[in-house]
Amino acid sequence: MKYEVLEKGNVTVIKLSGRITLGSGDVKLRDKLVEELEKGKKKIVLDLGEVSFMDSAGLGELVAAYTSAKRHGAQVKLSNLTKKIDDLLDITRLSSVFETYNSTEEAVKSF
Amino acid sequence: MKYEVLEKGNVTVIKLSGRITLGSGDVKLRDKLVEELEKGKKKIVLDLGEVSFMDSAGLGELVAAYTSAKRHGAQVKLSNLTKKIDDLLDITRLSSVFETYNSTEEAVKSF
Amino acid sequence: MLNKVSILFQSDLSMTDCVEEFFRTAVKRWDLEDDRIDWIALSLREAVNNAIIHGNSNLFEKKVEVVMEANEKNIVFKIWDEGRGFDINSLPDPTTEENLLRPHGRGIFLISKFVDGVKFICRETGFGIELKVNLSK
Amino acid sequence: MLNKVSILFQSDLSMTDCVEEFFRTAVKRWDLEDDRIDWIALSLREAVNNAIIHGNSNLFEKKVEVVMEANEKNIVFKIWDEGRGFDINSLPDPTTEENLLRPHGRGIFLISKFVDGVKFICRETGFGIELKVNLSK
Ligand SMILES: Nc1ncnc2c1ncn2[C@@H]1O[C@H](COP(=O)(O)OP(=O)(O)O)[C@@H](O)[C@H]1O
Ligand SMILES: Nc1ncnc2c1ncn2[C@@H]1O[C@H](COP(=O)(O)OP(=O)(O)O)[C@@H](O)[C@H]1O
Repeated sequence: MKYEVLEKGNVTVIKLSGRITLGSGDVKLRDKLVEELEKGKKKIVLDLGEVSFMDSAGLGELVAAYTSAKRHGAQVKLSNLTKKIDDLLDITRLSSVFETYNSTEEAVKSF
Repeated sequence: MKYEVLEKGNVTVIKLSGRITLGSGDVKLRDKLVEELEKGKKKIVLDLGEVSFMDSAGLGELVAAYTSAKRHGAQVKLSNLTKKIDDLLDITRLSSVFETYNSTEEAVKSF
Repeated sequence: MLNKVSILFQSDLSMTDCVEEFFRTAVKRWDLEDDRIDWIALSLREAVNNAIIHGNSNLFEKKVEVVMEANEKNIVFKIWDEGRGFDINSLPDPTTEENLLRPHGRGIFLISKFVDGVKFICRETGFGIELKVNLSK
Repeated sequence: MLNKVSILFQSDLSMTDCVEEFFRTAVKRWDLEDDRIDWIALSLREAVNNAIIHGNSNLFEKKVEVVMEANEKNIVFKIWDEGRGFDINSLPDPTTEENLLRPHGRGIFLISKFVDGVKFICRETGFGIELKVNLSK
């Protein structure tokens, strides 16, 4: 997994790319998010457009991101889901947990 | 391995790409060449610029290409060798068998 | 034709990537859709990770064996660990309201959605999960 | 850390790609140069292809076992087949004038150029070639 952090006004966009899996030794989404939360960021968009593959540990990271944000009084939204990630969220019913947007722009505006 | 055949005047350029190995089930360089020889082509350049990997079977295909051509009164030259393929030809002394050119253009002109 | 392959390795999570790439290369001989390959690869990963983490308690010395067997109809994976297995019927459903926000517990659920048959097998030396993939559909 | 992996398969040349991809994924943990990885992968391929073709006479039922073992200093590959081996000293040198135009006979030569040690081992059930790669250079 790689990531890039962009500030769009008062919204923090974390652009993720690559594989989010256990075993590659780099499921660090949670840590990256906590870093932003501890800087006081409250509005966060995870752009998943470039995420090619995700396993149950990756889904666990998304859920942990969601709950960590909540604990900090912040909110995490998702954008740019590929069909594959969208399917995974549907199957696991995580689509009922997350607000998802077709584009990062829409997600940013939605706050 | 993939290939593309281009005619440059009376020179036939066979542009190879990908891996030329045994086991991938596609070491068919020899067959492709024989096809051109049987059409009566006498001047052939194998452009190896896009060949990413070659094993001993691949080298064997190059040699077979050379000898088949000779048998048909034709000539095979090589162009565009990457450092890796160049090293392989050096180590196996096949560099003393083949005329090689930095560019396909030069190889075409050399006939 | 792939008939039977066995890969035996120690409990090291980085082996999961290696097994996945082996499978992805082997699977090229069949004309499966890219998406389907991804879901099978995901299932295989989940089973291997479980074998390492739960079956072998992350103890490096303990071994995992992945067996892939194929005929015209099916690919069958067996993933063996050195543990005692678990009671499948007691697994919580990860899609219910109370479990939805748990970071774990989706592996077996995903496997059951993505492959065409799942079996659990106990043998003297350990526990195995069998995943069956139908090639004709 | 990779310690010991064993991959057992039938004599099918398409397995060579699978073993190569397994190795390429496993090798990521070490900081080897891309070129070096290619040369090691090539050596491994040559040994596996030889085991299938020469050792097992392309008989699908006969098995090949690839063992990869690593410590801080070396990666050691052992490639076992079910054959009787061969006399290394009688191998013709592929770089001499009279052999230069032969389409075969460069595999062992390339292996010997690209890995840091080669050994041949006979055991009751077959023949093995051992390739040693030095990690510290
Ligand atoms: N190979 C195994 N050996 C022992 N227990 C296992 C094994 N695989 C799964 N389990 C048990 O089943 C539970 C659910 O597994 P899974 O759905 O993959 O979720 P997770 O691994 O995230 O907990 C695990 O927490 C574990 O208790
Ligand atoms: N595993 C093996 N078992 C038996 N003979 C082998 C084995 N590997 C190599 N050989 C012998 O050594 C020769 C040279 O092998 P190699 O250099 O790889 O070239 P090639 O495979 O192209 O003939 C082979 O032709 C074969 O006679």
